[in-house]
Amino acid sequence: MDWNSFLLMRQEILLLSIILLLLIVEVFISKNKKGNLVHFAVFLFGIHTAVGLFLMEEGSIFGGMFRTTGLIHFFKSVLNIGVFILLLQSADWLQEKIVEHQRGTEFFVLLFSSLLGMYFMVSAGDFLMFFIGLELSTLPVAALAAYETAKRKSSEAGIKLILSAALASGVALFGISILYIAGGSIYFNDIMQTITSSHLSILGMVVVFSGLAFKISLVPFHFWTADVYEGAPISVASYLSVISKGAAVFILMILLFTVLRPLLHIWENLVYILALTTMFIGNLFALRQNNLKRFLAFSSIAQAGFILLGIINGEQLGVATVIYFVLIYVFSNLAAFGVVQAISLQTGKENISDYDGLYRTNPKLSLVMMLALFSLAGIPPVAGFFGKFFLFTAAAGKGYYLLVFLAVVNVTISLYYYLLVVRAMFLRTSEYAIPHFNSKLYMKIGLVLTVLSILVLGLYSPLYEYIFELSKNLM
Amino acid sequence: MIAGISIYEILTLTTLLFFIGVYGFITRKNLISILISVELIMNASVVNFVIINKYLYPDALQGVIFSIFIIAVAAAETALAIAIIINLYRQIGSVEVDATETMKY
Amino acid sequence: MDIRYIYLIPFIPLAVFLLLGLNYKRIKPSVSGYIGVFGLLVSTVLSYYTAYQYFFVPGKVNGVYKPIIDRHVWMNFTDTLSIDMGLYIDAISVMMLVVVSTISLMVHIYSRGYMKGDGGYTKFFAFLSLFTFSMFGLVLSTNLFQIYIFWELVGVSSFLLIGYYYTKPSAIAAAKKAFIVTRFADLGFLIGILIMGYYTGTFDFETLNNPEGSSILNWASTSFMGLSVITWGLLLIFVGGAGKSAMMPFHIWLPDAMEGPTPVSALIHAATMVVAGVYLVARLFPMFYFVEEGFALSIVAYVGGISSLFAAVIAITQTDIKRVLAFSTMSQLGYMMMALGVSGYDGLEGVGYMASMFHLFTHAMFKALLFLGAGSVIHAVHSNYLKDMGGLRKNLPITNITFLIAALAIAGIPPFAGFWSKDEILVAAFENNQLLYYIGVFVAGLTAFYMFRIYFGIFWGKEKQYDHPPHESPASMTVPLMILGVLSVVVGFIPFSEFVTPDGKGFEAHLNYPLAAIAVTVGIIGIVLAWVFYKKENNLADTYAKRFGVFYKWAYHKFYFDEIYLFITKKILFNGVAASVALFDKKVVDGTMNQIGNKTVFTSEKIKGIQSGKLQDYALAFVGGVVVLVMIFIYFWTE
Amino acid sequence: MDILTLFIVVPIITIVVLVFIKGLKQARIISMVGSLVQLGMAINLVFAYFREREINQDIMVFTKDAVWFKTFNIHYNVGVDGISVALLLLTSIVVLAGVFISWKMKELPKEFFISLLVLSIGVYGFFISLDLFTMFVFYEIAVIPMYLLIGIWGTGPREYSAMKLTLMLMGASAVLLVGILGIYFNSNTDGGALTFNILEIAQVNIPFEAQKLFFPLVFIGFAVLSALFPFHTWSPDGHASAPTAVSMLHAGVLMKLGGYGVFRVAMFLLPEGALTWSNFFIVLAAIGVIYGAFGAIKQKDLKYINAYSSVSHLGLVLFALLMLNKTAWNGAILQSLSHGLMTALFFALIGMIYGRTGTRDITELGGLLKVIPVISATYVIVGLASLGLPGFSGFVAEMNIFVGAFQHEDLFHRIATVISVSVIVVTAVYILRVVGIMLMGPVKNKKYLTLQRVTWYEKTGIVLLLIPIIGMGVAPLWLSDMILESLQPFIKGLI
Repeated sequence: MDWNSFLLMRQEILLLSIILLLLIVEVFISKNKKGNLVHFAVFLFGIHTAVGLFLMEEGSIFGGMFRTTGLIHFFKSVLNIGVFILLLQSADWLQEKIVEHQRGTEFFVLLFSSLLGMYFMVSAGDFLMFFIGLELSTLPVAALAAYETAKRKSSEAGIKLILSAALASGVALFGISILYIAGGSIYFNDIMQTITSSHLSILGMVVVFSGLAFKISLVPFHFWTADVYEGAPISVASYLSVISKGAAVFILMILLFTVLRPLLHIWENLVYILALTTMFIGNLFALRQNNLKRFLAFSSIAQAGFILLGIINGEQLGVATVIYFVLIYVFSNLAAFGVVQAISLQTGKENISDYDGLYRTNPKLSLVMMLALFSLAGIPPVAGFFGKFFLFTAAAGKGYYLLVFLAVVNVTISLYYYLLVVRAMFLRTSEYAIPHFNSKLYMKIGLVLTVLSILVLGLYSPLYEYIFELSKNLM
Repeated sequence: MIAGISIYEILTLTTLLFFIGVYGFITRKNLISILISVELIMNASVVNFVIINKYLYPDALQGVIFSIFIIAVAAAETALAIAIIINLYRQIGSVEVDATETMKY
Repeated sequence: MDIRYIYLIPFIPLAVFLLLGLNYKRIKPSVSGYIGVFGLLVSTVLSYYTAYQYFFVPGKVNGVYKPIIDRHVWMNFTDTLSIDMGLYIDAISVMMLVVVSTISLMVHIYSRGYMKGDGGYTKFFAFLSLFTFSMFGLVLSTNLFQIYIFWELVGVSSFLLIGYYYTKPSAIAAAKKAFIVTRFADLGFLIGILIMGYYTGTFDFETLNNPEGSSILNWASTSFMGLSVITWGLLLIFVGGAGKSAMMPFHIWLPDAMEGPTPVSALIHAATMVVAGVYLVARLFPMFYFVEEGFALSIVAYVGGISSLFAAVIAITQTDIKRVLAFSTMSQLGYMMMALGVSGYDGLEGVGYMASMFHLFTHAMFKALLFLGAGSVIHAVHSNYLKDMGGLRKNLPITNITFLIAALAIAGIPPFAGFWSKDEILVAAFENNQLLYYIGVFVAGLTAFYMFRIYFGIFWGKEKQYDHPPHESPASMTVPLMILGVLSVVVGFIPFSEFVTPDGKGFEAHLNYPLAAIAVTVGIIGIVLAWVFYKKENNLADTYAKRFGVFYKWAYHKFYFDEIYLFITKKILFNGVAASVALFDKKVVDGTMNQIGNKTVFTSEKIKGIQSGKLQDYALAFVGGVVVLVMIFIYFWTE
Repeated sequence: MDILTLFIVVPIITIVVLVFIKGLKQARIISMVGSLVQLGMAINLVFAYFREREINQDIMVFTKDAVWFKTFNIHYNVGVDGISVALLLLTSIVVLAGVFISWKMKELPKEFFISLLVLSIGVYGFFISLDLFTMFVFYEIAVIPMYLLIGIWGTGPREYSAMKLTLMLMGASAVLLVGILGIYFNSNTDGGALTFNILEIAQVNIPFEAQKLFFPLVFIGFAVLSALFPFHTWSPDGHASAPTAVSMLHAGVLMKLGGYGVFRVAMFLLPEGALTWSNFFIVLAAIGVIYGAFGAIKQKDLKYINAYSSVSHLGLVLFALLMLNKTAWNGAILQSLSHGLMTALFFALIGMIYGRTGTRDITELGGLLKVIPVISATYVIVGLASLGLPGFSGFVAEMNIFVGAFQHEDLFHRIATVISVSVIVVTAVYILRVVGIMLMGPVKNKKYLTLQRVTWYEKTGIVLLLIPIIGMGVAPLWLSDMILESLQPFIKGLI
C-alpha cells in the first residue's frame, strides 16, 4: 500500500485535524474572544461537510480493516450534515456556555471525536475496528451527557449512559469472542465465508446484536434512552437520537446483510420480534410523556422499531429504504429537537403543556414543529410518509403482511401522541403562552435547512434512486 | 498451550467471570463497585480472545491484538466513568446507585 | 292526431307555481289569485278540447278507443328498463283531465273568496297550482314509474296544503300523518313496481295491459308463496292505491287531513287526489283481471266493500261536518274500488269498470260541491261542529239549495247524478257478488241517512246564537257552488258506457229497474229516518245512540284505529326501536371505539413502572433480554 | 400543464397567495376567486370530457403519466372517466359553497381557508389518481387537515371529536395500506413488473387467494370513510363539532372518497374477492342503512340527525356497490353526488340556523318558517329531496339503486333489498319530525323574532347547491348516461 491509499481516510483525517486545530486554538485565544470559538468550529465543520460531499474512489486499507464504499461515504456525509445542523442549532446555547460559564471547546472536541468514532465504525472491515469505533463513538457522548456539570440530572445521565454502555459493549465483546470461535477470524469477509448456522454462531449473533440494539435502543435494551435524553443537554439528546442511532443502524445492517447473511433465516425472526416489542413499548410509553425530551426519546425508540421493518427485508431494497428513512428521520428529528432547543433556550420550558397556544405567539416555530411531527408520524406530503411507506413496502415484499399491519397500527398510535403536541400548539389557547421571540441566526438557518429538506426529500425521487444505486454494492 | 487444561475449562471460567460481573453489576449498590463489575465483564472477553487465539487459531494474532485494545478501551472507560462519578459526588455527596433515580417513567 | 299541445295542460299550472312560488313576496295577493285562475282556465279549456278531440275527432278506430301515446326517455336503468315521461291519452285519462281541471278551476275561483285576507294567499295559490300540475301529470302517465313520480308529488303537495296553517300543531300533525301513512303505502307501491319491472321487463302500461302481451300471458312463470309474483306485484301496487284512496287500513290520515283549508279538502281530499288509487287500479285493470284469474281483483273488491261499510258507519256518529264528509268520501271510494273489483273485461262484463269510473266522475262533482258548501257554512259560522249550527237555510239560501242537490245526488235519488252511477255499481255487484251487493245497498241507505243528518242539522233545526249573524258568502264562492250544482244534476245523463269501458269498445247500458227501485227506496228510507231524527230538535238520536251503547262508542272513536297506530308508532317504533338503536350506538358501538383508546392509555399507565429509573433494573432487563432471546433461538426457534 | 393537474396546481397557487396576505377580507376574496376558478375548470372539464369521448373510447381520458419512483414503479398517473368528472364537479361546487358559507370566519381566517384548500387538494387528487400510491397519498392529505379544521374552529368537544375522527380514519388507512401493498405485490402474476397502476393491475388477474385476503382490507379501509356500520361513530361526533364549511366538505365530499375508492380499487381490481365477500358486507351495509335512519329519529341535535342520515344514505351507496351490477353502481355514484349536495346544503343551513339562534337542539327551536322563511323553506326542500322526493337528485339515485338491487333473484338479496327500500319511510319520519318541530309551529322563543334575514353570501351558497340538486332530479339523463357508459369497463371484471 502506498501513501495515497491513506486518502481513503480523507474525511477521518480532516476531522481529526479539525479537532486538534480546535484544541490548539483554544490555548492561544484570549479569554474575552472565546465566544468566536463557536463561529470557528461551525465554519471548520461546514468546510469539512462540504468537502465530504465530493465523491471518491472505493477501496480498503489495513488489510481490510478499514474500507470505504460509495454507500459508506454517502452515509458519512449524511452524518456530517446532521452534525452540522446540530451545531447550528446548538451554537447559541454553546456561545452562552462558553462566554458565561468559561467553558472551553471540549464540547466540539468530544462531539467530533464521537463522530470520528462513527466514521471508523461504519467503515469497519473487521470486528476490532468495529469495536474501537463503537467505543470511540459512545464514550465521548457520555462525557457530553454530563456536560452541564452544575446540573445533577446531567451527571446522572452521564453515569447511566457510561455504565450501561460499558455493560453493553462488554456483552457485545463477549459475543464477538464467540463469533470469533465460530468464524475463526475477526475479519468480516472471512467470517462471511466460514460461518454456518450452528448454535454457537447463533449465540454469538444474538449477543452482538444486543450490543448494537443497545445503541439503537431497541426494546428491551432501550431503558437508558429516556433518562439520558432527559438529563443530557438537548443538543446531546438530539445527537444521540439522530446521529449515533443512525450510525448504529447502518453498521447493524452491514453486519446482518453481509457478515451474518448465512444466518438470515434466524435473524429475520429476531428482527421480527424486536420490531414488534420496540414499536409497541416505545409508543405506549410515549403516550403519556409530558417532558418533550422524554417524549421524543420514546418516539425515537418507536421509530427504531419501524426501521427494523426495512432491515427485515434483507435485500438491496431493504438497504435503500432504511438509509432513505434514516436520512429523512435525521432531518425530522433534528427539526423537532431544534424547536425544543430554541424554546428552552429562551424560556427554559420543556413540557408539552408549556406549548399551549404557541401558534398564536410563535407561528413559525409551531409550523416547523408541526411539520417535523407530521414527518415523524408519516403524514404526506412531508418526507416521513415516503420513508415509512417504503419501509413497509420492503417488509411486505418479504410477505410480512401481519408485521406491516401491526406497524401501521402503531403508526396510528404514534399519530395520537404527535397530535397531542399539535393540539397543544394549535388547538389550545393560554394566557401563559410562551411570549413571542426571535431566534438567533444560526438557529434560524438550522431550522430552515431541516424544514426545507423535510418538504423536499420525499417528493424528490432521484435522491431515493441514487441511494438505491449506491446500496447495490453493499451486497 | 497450558498442559492438561483444555479450552473448555478456560471458557467455562471466563463465562463464570462474565456472569459474576453481570451479577455484581446488578447487585452492587456502590457505583465504583459496579464499575469494577464492568471491568470483570470486559476481562472475561479479554481472556476469551487470548485463549481462542492460542487454542483454536494460533496462526494469526488477531485475538491477542484485540485483547490489548480492549484493555486500553476499558481503561479509558473507567477513567471517564470515575470522572463523572466524582462530578456527581460533588453535587450530591454520594456515590450510591440509588442516588441516580430522579429521572424515571 | 297531434297531441303535443296537451303538454301545456300540466305545464301551465307548473309555470304558475314557479311564478308565484319564486317571488311570492313581490306579487300582490289579488293579482296572484287572477294569475292562478286564469292559468287554470286555459288548462281547463284545453282539457275539454282534448276530450272532444279524443272521443269525436278520430273517435273509435274500428270500434275501439285506442290509446294515443307520446313518450320520451327520462332516465335509463338498464338497456331494456327505463323511466319514460310522456302522455297516455285514453278514455279514463281524458275523463280524469276533465274532472281535475273542472274541480280545480272551481276551487281556484272559490278560494279567491274563501282565502281573502289570509297571510299566505299567494303561497296558497302556488301550492294549488303545484298540486294541479302533479295531478295532471299523474293522470297522463305512460308508465308505472312516471305515475309513481307524480304520485309522490301529489302526496307532497297535499302535505304542504294540509299543513298550510303551519303554526297550528294539529295541522302539522295531520300533515305529517297524511304524508307518512301514504308514504308507507307507497313503499308497497314501489316494491310492486320493482317486481313488475323485473319480471315483466317493462313499466309501460301499453305493454303491461295488452291482454295478448307476454306480461299477462306468462303470469304463472314465477311464483312465490303459492301466488304468482305478478299477483304479488299487483297486490303491492294496490297497497299504494289503497294508501292514497284511504282504503282500510290506511284510511286514518283522511279525516285528519280536514285540518287543511276547506277548498283544499274539496279539491284534494274529495274529488281528485284520493281517487288516484281507484285510477291506478283502473289503469292496470287488464292485469288485475287476467293475472291469476283476477285474484288480486277480488281482494280489491272486498277491501273496497268493507271500507265503504266501515266508513259509512263511522260517518253517522261524527259531529264535525268536514269529518263526516271525509268518511263519506272514503265510503264512496270504497264503492268505486268495489265496482272495479266486481267488474269483468269485455263487453257488458265491463259494466263495473264503467260504473266505477262513472261514479268517480259524478262523485267528484257532488262531493266537491258538498265540501265547498260546507266551507261556505263554516265561513259563515266559524265552526266545524254541528252543535254550533242550525236553521241556516234562511241565512244561506244558495248554499242551502246547492248542498241539498249534492246531498240528494250522493243519496242516489233520481234524477241526480249519483243515482245513475251508483245504480250501475249495484248492478255490477249484483251480477258478480251477492254479498258485496247487499253491503252496497246497506251503505247506500247509511249514506242517505248521515248525509241528511248533517243537512238537517245545518240548515234546519232551531237557530243557534251566533255572535254575528251569518250571511251568504260572496259571489266568488257561490258561483262555483251553483255551477257544480248544475253539473251534479246533468253529468248523470252522460252515456258513459259509450266511452269508458275496459276494452274500449263501449256498450249500451240499460237501467235495471228492480235494482234501481230497491236502491232508491233504501235511500229514501235513510232520508226519512234522518228527517225523523234531526228535522226537529229532539233527543231521539241520543236515546238511540244510548241503545246502541258500546257499538256507538266504538264507531264514534272510529273503532280505535288511530289509537292502535299511535301505539305501534310511538310506543314500539319510536320509543322502542329508535331509542334502543340510539342507546346501542352510544353505548356499544361508540363505547367500543372509545374503550380501545382508553385501554391503550390505561395500559401505558400500567406498564410505566418498568421504566423504574434504576440503573440495575435496566441492566437486568438488558441481560435478561439477551438470555431470553438466546433461549428462544437456540431451543425453540431452530428451523 | 394538462387539464387535470391544474386541479391540484390551482389550489396550491391559491394557498401560496393566501400565505402572503393579511386579514379576513383579502383571505376570503382570494379563496373565493380560487375556488371559482376551480368550478370553472370543472365545468369546462365536463364539456371537454364529452368532446373527448367522441374520439377516444379508452377507459380513462386525459391521461397523463410521469415516472416518480422508478424502483417501485410509482408513477404520477392521472386520468378521468365520467364518474370522476362528475365527482370533481361536485367537489368544486361544494368547496365554493363552503367558502361562501364561511364568509364571516372570525378566528384565524387565513389559516382556515388554507386548511380548507389543502383538504380540497387531497380530494381532487384522489379523484384523478390512477395510481394506488398517489391515491393513497391524496387520501391522507385530505384527511389530516380535518384535525386542525375541527380542532381549531370547531365547537363543543372539538378536541375529542377531532382526535377521534383523525385516528379512526387513519386506522382505516392503515388497513387500506396493507391491502394496497398486497395488491401491489400480486400485480405481476403474469410476469410483468410490479405496478401501482390501476389500469395495468386490472389487466392481470390477481390470484384468488390474494383477492380473498385483501378485498376486505381494501373495502373496509375505504368504507370506514363512508361510515360503514359499525365503523361510523367518528362521523356524528366529527360533524357535531366541526364548523359549518367543514361539515359541508366532510359530508359532502370527503365521505365520497370512501365509495369511490371501494368502486375504483376494491371492486375493479379484486372482482373475485368482491363476489366472495359481497354477501357479508351487504349485511353490514343494509344494517347501516336502517340503523342510521332509526338512529336519526331520536336525535335532538340537528347535526347528529344529519350525521346519522348520512350513515343511512352512504350505507345505501355501499349497498349498491356491493350489488355488483351496472344499474346499482350507477345509482351508487348518483347517490354519492346527490348526497354530497344535499348534506352540504343541510349543514350549510344548520350552520346558518345555529349562527342565528345559537342552538342546534330542535326542541329549543320552533316556528322558524315565520322568522327566517328563506332558510327554513330551503330546509324543507332539501328535506324533501333527501327523503327521495321525485324532482330532486335523491329520487333518481335511489331508484337506480333499488332497481339494480332487484336484479338479484335469490332470497337473500331480495330481503336485503326490501329492508333497504323500506328506509324511505323511516327517512320521511325523521325528516318530517325535524320540519314539524323546528320549522313549523308557533315561534318558541321571543328572541327569535328578531333573527337576521338571509345574507347575500348565504344565498349564493344555497343557490349554488340547490341548482344541481334540482337539475339532477329533473333531467338526470345526461348525467346518468355519462356515468353508465363509464361503468361499462368496470362491470367486465365481474362477468
